[in-house]
Amino acid sequence: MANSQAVIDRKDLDALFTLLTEEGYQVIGPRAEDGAILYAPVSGPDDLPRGMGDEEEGGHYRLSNRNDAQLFGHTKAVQGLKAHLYPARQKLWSAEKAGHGFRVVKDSSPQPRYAFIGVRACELAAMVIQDKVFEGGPYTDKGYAERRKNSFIAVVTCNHAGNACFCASQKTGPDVSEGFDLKLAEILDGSRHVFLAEAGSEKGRAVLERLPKQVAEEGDKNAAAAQIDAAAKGQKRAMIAGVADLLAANLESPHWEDVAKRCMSCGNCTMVCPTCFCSTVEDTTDLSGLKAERSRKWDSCFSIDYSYIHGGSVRNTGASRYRQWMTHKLSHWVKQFGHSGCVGCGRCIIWCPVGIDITAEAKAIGKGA
Amino acid sequence: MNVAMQAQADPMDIRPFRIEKIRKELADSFTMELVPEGGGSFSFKPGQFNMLYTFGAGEVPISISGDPSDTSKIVHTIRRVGAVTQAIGNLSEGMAVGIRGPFGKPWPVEEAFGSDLVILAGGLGLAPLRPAIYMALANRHRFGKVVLLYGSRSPSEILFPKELEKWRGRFDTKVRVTVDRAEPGWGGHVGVVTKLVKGAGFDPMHTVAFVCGPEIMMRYGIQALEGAGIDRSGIYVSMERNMKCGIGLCGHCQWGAPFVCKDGPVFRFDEVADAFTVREL
Amino acid sequence: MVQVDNLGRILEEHPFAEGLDQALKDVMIGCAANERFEAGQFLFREGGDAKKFYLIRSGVVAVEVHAPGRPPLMVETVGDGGVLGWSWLVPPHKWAFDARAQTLVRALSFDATCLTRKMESDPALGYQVMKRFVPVMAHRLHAARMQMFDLYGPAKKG
Amino acid sequence: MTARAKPRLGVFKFSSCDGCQLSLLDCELELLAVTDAVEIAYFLEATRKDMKGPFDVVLVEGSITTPHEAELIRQIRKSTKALITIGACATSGGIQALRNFKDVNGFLEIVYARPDYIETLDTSTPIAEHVQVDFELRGCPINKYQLLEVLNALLNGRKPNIPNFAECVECKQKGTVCVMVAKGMPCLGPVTQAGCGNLCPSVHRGCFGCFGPMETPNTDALAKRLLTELGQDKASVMRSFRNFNANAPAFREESLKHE
Amino acid sequence: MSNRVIKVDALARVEGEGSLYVRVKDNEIKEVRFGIFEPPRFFEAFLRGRHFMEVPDITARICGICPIAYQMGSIQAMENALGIVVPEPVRALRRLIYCGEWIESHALHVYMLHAPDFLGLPDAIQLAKSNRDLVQKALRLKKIGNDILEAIGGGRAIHPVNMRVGGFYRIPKKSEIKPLIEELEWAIEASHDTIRLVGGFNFPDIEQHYNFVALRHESEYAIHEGRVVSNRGLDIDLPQFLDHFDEEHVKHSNALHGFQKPGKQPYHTGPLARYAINYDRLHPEAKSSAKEAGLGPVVRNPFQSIVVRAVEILQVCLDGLAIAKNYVEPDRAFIEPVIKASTGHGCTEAPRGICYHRYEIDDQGLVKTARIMPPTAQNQKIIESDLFKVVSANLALSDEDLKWRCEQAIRNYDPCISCATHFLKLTVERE
Repeated sequence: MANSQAVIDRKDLDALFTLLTEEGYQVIGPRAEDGAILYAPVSGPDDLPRGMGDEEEGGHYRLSNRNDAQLFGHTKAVQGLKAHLYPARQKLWSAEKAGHGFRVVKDSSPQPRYAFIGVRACELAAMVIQDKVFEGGPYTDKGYAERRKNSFIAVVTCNHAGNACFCASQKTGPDVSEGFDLKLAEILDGSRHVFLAEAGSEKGRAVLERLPKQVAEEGDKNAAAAQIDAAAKGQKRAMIAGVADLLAANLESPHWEDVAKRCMSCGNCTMVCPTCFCSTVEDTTDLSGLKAERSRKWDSCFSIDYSYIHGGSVRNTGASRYRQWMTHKLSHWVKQFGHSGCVGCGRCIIWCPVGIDITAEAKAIGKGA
Repeated sequence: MNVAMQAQADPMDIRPFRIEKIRKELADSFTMELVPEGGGSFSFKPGQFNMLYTFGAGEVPISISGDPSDTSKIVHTIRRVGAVTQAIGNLSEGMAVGIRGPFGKPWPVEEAFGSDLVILAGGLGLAPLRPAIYMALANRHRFGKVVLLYGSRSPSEILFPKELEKWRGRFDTKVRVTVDRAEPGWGGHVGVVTKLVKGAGFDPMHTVAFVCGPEIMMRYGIQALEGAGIDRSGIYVSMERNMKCGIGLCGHCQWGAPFVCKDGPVFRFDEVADAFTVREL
Repeated sequence: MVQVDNLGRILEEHPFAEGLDQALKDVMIGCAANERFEAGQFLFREGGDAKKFYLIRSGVVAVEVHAPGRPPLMVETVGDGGVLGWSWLVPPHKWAFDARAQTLVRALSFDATCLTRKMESDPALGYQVMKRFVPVMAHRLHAARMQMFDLYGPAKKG
Repeated sequence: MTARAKPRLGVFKFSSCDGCQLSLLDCELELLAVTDAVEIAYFLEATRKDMKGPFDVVLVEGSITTPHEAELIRQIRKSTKALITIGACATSGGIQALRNFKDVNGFLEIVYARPDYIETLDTSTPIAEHVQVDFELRGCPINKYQLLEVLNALLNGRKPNIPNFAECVECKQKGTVCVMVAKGMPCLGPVTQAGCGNLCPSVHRGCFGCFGPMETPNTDALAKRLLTELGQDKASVMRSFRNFNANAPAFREESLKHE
Repeated sequence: MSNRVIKVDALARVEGEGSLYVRVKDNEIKEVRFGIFEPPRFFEAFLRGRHFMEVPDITARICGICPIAYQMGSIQAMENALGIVVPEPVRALRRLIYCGEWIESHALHVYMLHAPDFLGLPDAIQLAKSNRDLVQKALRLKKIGNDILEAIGGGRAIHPVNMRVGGFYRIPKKSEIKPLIEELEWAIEASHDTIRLVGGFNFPDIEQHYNFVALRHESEYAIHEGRVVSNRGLDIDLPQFLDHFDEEHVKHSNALHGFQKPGKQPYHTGPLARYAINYDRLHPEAKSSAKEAGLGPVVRNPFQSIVVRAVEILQVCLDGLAIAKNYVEPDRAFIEPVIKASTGHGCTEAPRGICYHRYEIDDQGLVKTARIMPPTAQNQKIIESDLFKVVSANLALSDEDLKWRCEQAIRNYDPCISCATHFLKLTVERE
């Protein structure tokens, strides 16, 4: 059942920001900063990366000039929504010494209410995956659950593919059918600059209702569909089929050693991966020894400490750490959560300082098998 | 108020327990009895573990070594191997520790009713098995043979020697203890624990085995059990990996697909057999 | 020959003889003797000529090694149904350890010179005996390696 | 709970710039809490009080470059329960370890009119090459918050939260855009230990390795990238690894490959 | 009276490792030595062959107390060599970060290293026991210096990472500078209090007629730029520096001693020199505060250097505040240097005095020769002459008191031994 679609004019886009701000959201959207597209607070369309595109390759990224007026002409931000919904550091509680024992005070500071604008299909898919990790099992990450519940997701569909994109092969994009509050497609045709909008939830419907809009015409719908089509067809990379079983059957492949020669175990791939959720807890004290605190921090399976059990680490070689990351992402994840942990965004390829390509490594493992 | 129920409320919250009793076990290990601060009870299943927190120093996963039928206290047997267990070891009776738990999959004691039960333990691995032994002995009539095979490095490093002696004294339970090395005066077996399997007198076709000890000991222990004719599906092991959250959210304890903290620590061997031989998994 | 009959029965009961032809058993019995050791008595000493091996019927034998300045170290015990001693098979045919009875030990001993001669002339017997000794040696090696691993301690600090 | 007995702290300096021990005095907001928690028994930069050991904790800054220093550090080791080295000089030999790659006599002649007056060793070496060290805190200079963390952990009997992974992790946690990928700048981040607070990439320049090699530095992979996509010549790559932690084994070996 | 030896093997509350040796025979001073056993670190040698862009980060490591002096000295020398003149906003930002280094270093010295001498205490920790508020205030003042260093220097005060040849790697945002304003306003008040406090100390009655050498700027109280000027008529531009100043390597003193040519005259650099030479450039508020503390336009008592330092803290807080308030983000962070074979000079006023750099680079931008003259090396001769005078005037004191007084005479200079790259091990000759 298709939701009713409407068209919002570019000059009326301000209203969306105003409305979300009025609703108490902190609006987060793409911004061009420090030579890249970042998700950061935005106060209106003027803060968006107008006319900016991005070049991407293995270990290479540059902002580029599109010479047009598109606000969402880039492919994706450096980080997905993870940094906001699952911040790199989160305080859990503090404790004070009391008599022979101690008293724990939970961190009860309210979680932020974010409205994300410009979310890509892969980023949305990654969020849904993290939902499953943090909320789908017997135990829930309370902080995540609250931030997630508080958030408003406005997707903007892709109109072209980046060089590192392979969402089509992972079936996480470029089209978006659910999980959003609002879906927008940016249509720029000569001087006509509009957004085809569709609500995906009650929250979204309520917002869309209050925005200035016109009825969507077939031409707009076709244009939006053509964009998605172009974004799918333009993808130069693809994950090989059957990768989950392939990797599971090749835990002892000599190719892991080959990757290890190039891999620096720097952890960049895990940090930019929008689904990577590994964390550690850090217990700290003050100098007097009377106060203690616990925080949760992002961790990486590329660190030695990650697999430390009394006396030593389980994964000492670079090969075993890369294998852990890749097999978890592409294979074990399926057993754990029912689907792949990879959304095909290609961030791990772009932000790997030496350009290691997960799709190419998967293929190589396949060949070696 | 059942404290274990509370654990489900927010599994990251810690609850204070008071150290009621500390008993030195071996040169580097000790047993603590903990009671909930402010009263209450604590129930768990054999093989489960708690995240044990000591103020400021941090948290470690420690399996529960007490009697599951006693809900008034938690018993942990701890070896001093890192900063946190050292810090816990430096606490004295009357002081507090924090508990999150119980977590993890237990030994399937009840599923083993009707079979022979073989418990194969090495070193400190006897501690996580003790609750299962208590439970099995409390339900002794529901089992065929009950055999406890235990290996340790030397006679002075045998954990729970008095209880082993007591169990050995039971007419319905076979207890065999071996050490790697001994000096004259030791009247028991010398040699690795796997040697005890042969001739332990269980019916391999109707036996469930629980194995716990260092990973390398378990690998060879399992070989011996399989050699004696027990099917993989009848063998259970308790695994150890780095656990930070205890609830499958932090990722550290992954061992292939399973999270040791929530899919384990107790696994049925046939389900994890392949993983056992993969290096650095 | 009452004695042989007796020994034959004893051999029959020992796991070593499982699956062995009666004819071969009879040949073996020709080299066997019944022995008894009081607790504390040595079955053999390191460096001594290995002219026998033992099938333990009952009791426990401790295999020990001694080093100056410290008490002897038990590296293994061999109990009921066990096979003790394989040095007779391997040049230079000297015992590598001490074997001391920890309890009263009853054993069937076999004369190596006698048995070796029979094995040389009867390859079938030779094969059967070797077939039984190779696993004993393999298990012993395996066990010795595992002891070296120090299976039970916490991992060494890296 | 009874008050903890105040541990006695000594701060010693060998060949160095003084910056790492200054880091302790730079903990302005925490300094009085530190002096409440420990008794500063020897700290020449801060006090005239010259109490002899034994110490509970000694912080050592600087590398060993003279025979006298080599002797002194042995004495200090004997007088303390815990010895913590602070900074690149103490943990790897520091910038002055550049002499290790050259003939020290040549250096003497460049700087001193009368080299014969000077008593110095051929090498600048880390403290751990001379005595057993309980904890090494990296950095040129160290991060003062890490210093507090180590003191704090020691006082509270816990493991210091000092990661050994790559600077990249810190970079990404902070949300800094990778200068190597997005700007094509040479950066040692992937092979350098985290902990500085992600300084250089935050000011749009590549990491130059103040914190020394990370736990498993694949310098070979990085050097290849620097020489190819990033357009560096051999001499630049050699110099990149030959800085404040030039004598740290991984960096030393890599720099030698590009001599 | 027979032999009397005053000896301090390891001087406290100075930066780096120094010693003191005085031998008196029959009330006659036979030997006075301010020794330094900081081992040599060979900076000039290993700077050879380094790329000029790497030099500022390396020279910073000469000294952890005044890294800005070493970074800025080398940066300006390189810019001088390559003909780069940075635009005014960048220049202002440089002055501001240098103000930060002065505040940090002077507050450290005044309160934590020097004041305890006048209060008869071993250290500021003891001072905190009797007057915690005062020490807290001092620490906050010091912290403001570090806050400036961190805000501009890229997040760390010791060996900051943001200064480069041609400007800065990254321009601090206005929002990053703004919080400094309020802090500096507080610091100005605190500096007034500091001047009042240290102005009230008791000073030994000693006057020295120094050959003062300092930078002098046409309009500012010179910090990071100026001509080299002395109170005896010298007035030169940097390239002439080595025509007038040099260092010598003397065995029994075991250190490179700076001197002015001809005749190897000792000279005094540092707060007293700056104050005397730039008195007319002092901010009126600083000038009147100095006056209130009893200082004239020239201070000749080395023990009063603590008061002059306090006045200088006020001066740089006032300077810094003005810069912070008027801060506009420069259009671009740096000017891209164009490499050519050349020679350049740089000289700034480190908190302890002038710090001179000279580099020769080749057409690849690699350093051919480097020469660095740190302030403490230049002051060595003067410190010894002060010691001579102090000992002569205080022979009546007990050994212990005389020793302490001598230490103070050294601490008057806030000697930064670590940065004296040329300094050597002192071999003490014993009677």
